[in-house]
Amino acid sequence: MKAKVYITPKAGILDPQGLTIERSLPALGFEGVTNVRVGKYIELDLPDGDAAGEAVDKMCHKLLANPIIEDFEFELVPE
Amino acid sequence: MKAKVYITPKAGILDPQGLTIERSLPALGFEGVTNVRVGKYIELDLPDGDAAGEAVDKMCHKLLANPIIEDFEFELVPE
Amino acid sequence: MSGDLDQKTAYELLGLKQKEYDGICEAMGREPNYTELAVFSLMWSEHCGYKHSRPLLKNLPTEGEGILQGPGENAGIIDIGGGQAIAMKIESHNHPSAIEPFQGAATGIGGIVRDIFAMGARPIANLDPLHFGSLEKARQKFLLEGVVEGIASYGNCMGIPTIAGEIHFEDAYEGNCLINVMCVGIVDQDKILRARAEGPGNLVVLMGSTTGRDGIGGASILASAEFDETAQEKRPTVQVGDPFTEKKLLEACLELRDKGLLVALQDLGAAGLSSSSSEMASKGEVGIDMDISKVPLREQGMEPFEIMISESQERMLAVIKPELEAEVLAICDKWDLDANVIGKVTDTRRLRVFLGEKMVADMPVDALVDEAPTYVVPAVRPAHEVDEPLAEDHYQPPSDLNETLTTLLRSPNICDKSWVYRQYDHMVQTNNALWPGAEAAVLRIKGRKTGVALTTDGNGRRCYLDPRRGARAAVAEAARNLSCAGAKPLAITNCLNFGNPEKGEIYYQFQEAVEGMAEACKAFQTPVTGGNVSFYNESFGQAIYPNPVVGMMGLAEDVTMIGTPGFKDEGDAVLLLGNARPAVDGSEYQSHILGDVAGRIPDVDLEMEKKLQLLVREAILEGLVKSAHDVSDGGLACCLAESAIDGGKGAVIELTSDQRPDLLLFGEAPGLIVVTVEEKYLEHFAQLALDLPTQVIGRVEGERLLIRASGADQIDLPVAQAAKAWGAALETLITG
Amino acid sequence: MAAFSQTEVKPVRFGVVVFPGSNCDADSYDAVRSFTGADARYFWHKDTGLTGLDCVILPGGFSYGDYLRCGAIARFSPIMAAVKNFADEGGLVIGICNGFQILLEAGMLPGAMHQNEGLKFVCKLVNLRVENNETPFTTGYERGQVIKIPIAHREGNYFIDEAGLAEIEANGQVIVRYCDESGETTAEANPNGSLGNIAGVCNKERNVFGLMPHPERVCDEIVGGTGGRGVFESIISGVAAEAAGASIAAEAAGEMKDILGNIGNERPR
Ligand SMILES: Nc1ncnc2c1ncn2[C@@H]1O[C@H](COP(=O)(O)OP(=O)(O)O)[C@@H](O)[C@H]1O
Ligand SMILES: [Mg+2]
Repeated sequence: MKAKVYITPKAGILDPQGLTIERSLPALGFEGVTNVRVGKYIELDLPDGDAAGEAVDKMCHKLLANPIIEDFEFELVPE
Repeated sequence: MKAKVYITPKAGILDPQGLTIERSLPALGFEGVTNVRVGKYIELDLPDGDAAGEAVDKMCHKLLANPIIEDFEFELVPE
Repeated sequence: MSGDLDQKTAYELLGLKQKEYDGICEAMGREPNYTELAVFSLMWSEHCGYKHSRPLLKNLPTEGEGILQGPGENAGIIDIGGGQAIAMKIESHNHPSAIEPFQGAATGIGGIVRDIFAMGARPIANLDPLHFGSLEKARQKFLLEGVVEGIASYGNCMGIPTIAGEIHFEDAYEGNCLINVMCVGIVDQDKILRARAEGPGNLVVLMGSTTGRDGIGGASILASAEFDETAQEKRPTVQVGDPFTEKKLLEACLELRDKGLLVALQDLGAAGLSSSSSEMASKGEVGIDMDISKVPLREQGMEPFEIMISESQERMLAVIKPELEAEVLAICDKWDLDANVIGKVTDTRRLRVFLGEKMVADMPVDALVDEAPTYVVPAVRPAHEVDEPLAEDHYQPPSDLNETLTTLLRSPNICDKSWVYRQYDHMVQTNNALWPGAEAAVLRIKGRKTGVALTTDGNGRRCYLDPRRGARAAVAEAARNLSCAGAKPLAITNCLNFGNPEKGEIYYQFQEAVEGMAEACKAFQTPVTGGNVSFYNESFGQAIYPNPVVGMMGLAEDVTMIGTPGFKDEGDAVLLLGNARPAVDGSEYQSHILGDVAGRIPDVDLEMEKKLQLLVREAILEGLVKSAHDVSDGGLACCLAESAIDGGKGAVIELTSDQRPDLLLFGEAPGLIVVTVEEKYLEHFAQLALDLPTQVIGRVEGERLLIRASGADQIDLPVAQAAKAWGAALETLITG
Repeated sequence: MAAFSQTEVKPVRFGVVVFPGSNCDADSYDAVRSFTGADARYFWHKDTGLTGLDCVILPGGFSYGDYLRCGAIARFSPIMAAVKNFADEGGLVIGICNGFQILLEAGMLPGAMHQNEGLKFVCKLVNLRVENNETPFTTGYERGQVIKIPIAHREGNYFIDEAGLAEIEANGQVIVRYCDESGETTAEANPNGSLGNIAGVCNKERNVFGLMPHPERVCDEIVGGTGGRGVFESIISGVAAEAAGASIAAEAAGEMKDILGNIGNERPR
């Protein structure tokens, strides 16, 4: 099955990339955009099974996200 | 409203990040994970209105994504 | 042949002419199948086949003392004594960078670095001569930012310092930026590798990244066709660089080299497997059989022709002895690299491609590599070229030369470039005896007293006005830069950036530039060790300025005795060496202040130039010279201002000349150098200079730059103010 | 001259770990070996033991391309377990740039890295103020001394949560901060947006040290300065002092071999 993982900067934590995007939007003609947060979106395929969710959760904890500065969520999509 | 933007490497384009993660997973005890693709996940708040969708689409084209090597999708979430 | 495409449509789509197709049929003794046709079309493209340049390139001097390898291999090699040698090569990535600046420039670095370690050399430096349109345009800023980040991301990750280069902005590059990249490596002479496949029965190993549909026809087709609206459709051919894989590839190849496990090594560049395998076979006068079902693929359902011409990055082809297979594969495995035996060397002199058991292509190697047709186009001198320089009263002089100087210091062509090189890791490998910003880069060689000096120079504007003189001047300037750093010029590599050579005027520019370069290289005894030709730099019929870019290397005898541009101590005498008469024609003053590009540039006096440079080098080595800086963009005034800014010291200068002050101060001519010498050594310096034209023009003094000419103060500028104008200009232009 | 010839002093032994993508491994190796009384060896990231060492260096570079996050993949390399054991037993570990990022990801040092505030790679000489000279890595400096060491990174924007910050400040774990020429830790002197201008921190026990600047790049006047020598001198003299008594050690660390004569181009593995 497929897992979709969303990694976001932790609330309240500085996001230099988001900030820069937010600042550059008005010059491109987009007014009023706020709270831009840039995170990661990871897709992967893994073997079907009951343990899949647990495996992805572990992967996120161990490797894909850094819990000091990032939150994560994921969903499993059967194919 | 809030926009959630998902940016992924275009099909067929090399994704060195995904590849490197994929190669490192077995050593961490995760076997059988394939097709790891790393993209971006961007959240932003923008003024409500009919034009919101169009604005986000434009933003993606112009700034958020690199349409030459990336695909993007987005959804609008009223708050 | 694939079903519904008739042969004529096929070869035309692949960019071949009827006559070329006939030539292929003749070489094959039959009509080629689709795979063969695709391979031929790339091997016979301008990019791989040098159709319009080969006859003229023969005029370049390529041999000389210390040249261990001239053109014909992946890079040139120059003896630097002590059993060591330098490998160097320059290449363009103009077209890919115009489409996707970050990845285009990044993969440019990747490609040129592979050329260097294909020779068995460890890369020690990258250089990046860049040319863009005016920064007033948002697109140009986007290109500049992307290109610089691309070079940074790839070079920094590889741990190769980007130590020098240049950046020019001219409207002529608006549709076609020039992204040239040069790599330099060091190798023990007994460990040099070459791309000669030898020994029938030996194995052919493909190492590195998987093969995808990247740049099917990418570099080749892109680099061989003019740019127009259809460029949009070519976008999917953009390739993504993977510097991490390349770093592993580099280390693996050098480990294989150290253990003596390689017969030959070759990178996969333009035309991918097709060119690398056939060129290796051609050099070794052998044949190669390949089974492309053994090529690890990144995408499903790839056709044989796609596998053969894919330009996926970060791949190398090695020839090894069969008994060493296990050992070679183990080293690749250690570096987490895919490596597969995909073929073997034969004595057939044919490139035969199999898909499992089935043969899908069978082509004569010599025809592929050496028999691309060449074209000589009748040269037409462009109408804008003139025989005479402009009269010295052609333009009205500006009223305030102080203002003119400040404006020139702010010119993006003259101002501080640290915004760029701060993004490059220019210190990794810890060899920099001179950091970026100086005349040339100088690297120490660990364990030795000697240093390697490097620079690149190209000036399209001057070449536009006179390509022969411009090319001569580019070589002379590169040599002058090395000499001012205290290093003796030894050899060059070159990147010839031009428009569409099928046009008489472009062909003329190319021919003149190559001949001019040849003349200067002979004079300086700096042979051409290799290079690259980039044609079709045109958009909507408008060509770039013809731009032969010179990458030069030299040796500093003693790396602790090198020249730097900054003024050092109060009271030191400022000397002007050389007697060239500055001219407005083709100068930055003309283009940036007067808004014109016209006239005829002064020619370089090669004999005088050589003597002056020798003088400067000797004086630096003897410790007589405290600073040395050549007069280049912006003329004498900018040269003095730059030395003042760099040293944080002012100067009082008095010039005697019959020339109008603005021309004297801002005009340009090759052959002028400013040095500072301590008062007590002036006599000693004069003895060294003999009858060469040198004059004391002032001394280092105070915190202002004061220049008197024609009996009046022309320039009176606090150094701090000059530094501010010069230092902030680029960043302001980009972010402001 | 030293009262003891070199052969009588046991050299201080450094181990330089090579990860795939490390690129300052050779620079660290060369720098260390330019000090009288020090020797160095490379360790491959798949090695599982670190024996006979006084100090482990995790060098700069782009381990695993810095893909995903800097240091995120390298910290799972087999050798990292050995590095952790080595540190737990009191061995000295210094992480430079990417090495610092690996130590953060591995949880051996507190905090995390963001991208630089300017979102660009920055390579330049910066001024650092030595905040604490009572660590094995900084005894060679004065407290408050301003030293010049280059940085070269894109992700060096140090972050730690409020509680964590209070704790490392209270414990004196902040070792160096970005500052101006006169030692003021101003915003302009902060090249990457690091919290509190923090450029380097150590663990509570003071035997694990990470910093973004590259001391190994400034150990020789010919390549731009000697501001980084103090780090290695501190380590060498400290180790030597423990082994052989303070007087010999100071001498051992103070001298430098002729760098041009001692360093080869090859990189032994
Ligand atoms: N302008 C030039 N001057 C001298 N030699 C050149 C020039 N352009 C190309 N060459 C030589 O022609 C050969 C083929 O070039 P190229 O196809 O660019 O090599 P590669 O595929 O290794 O990049 C090389 O040896 C190169 O040095
Ligand atoms: Mg090559």
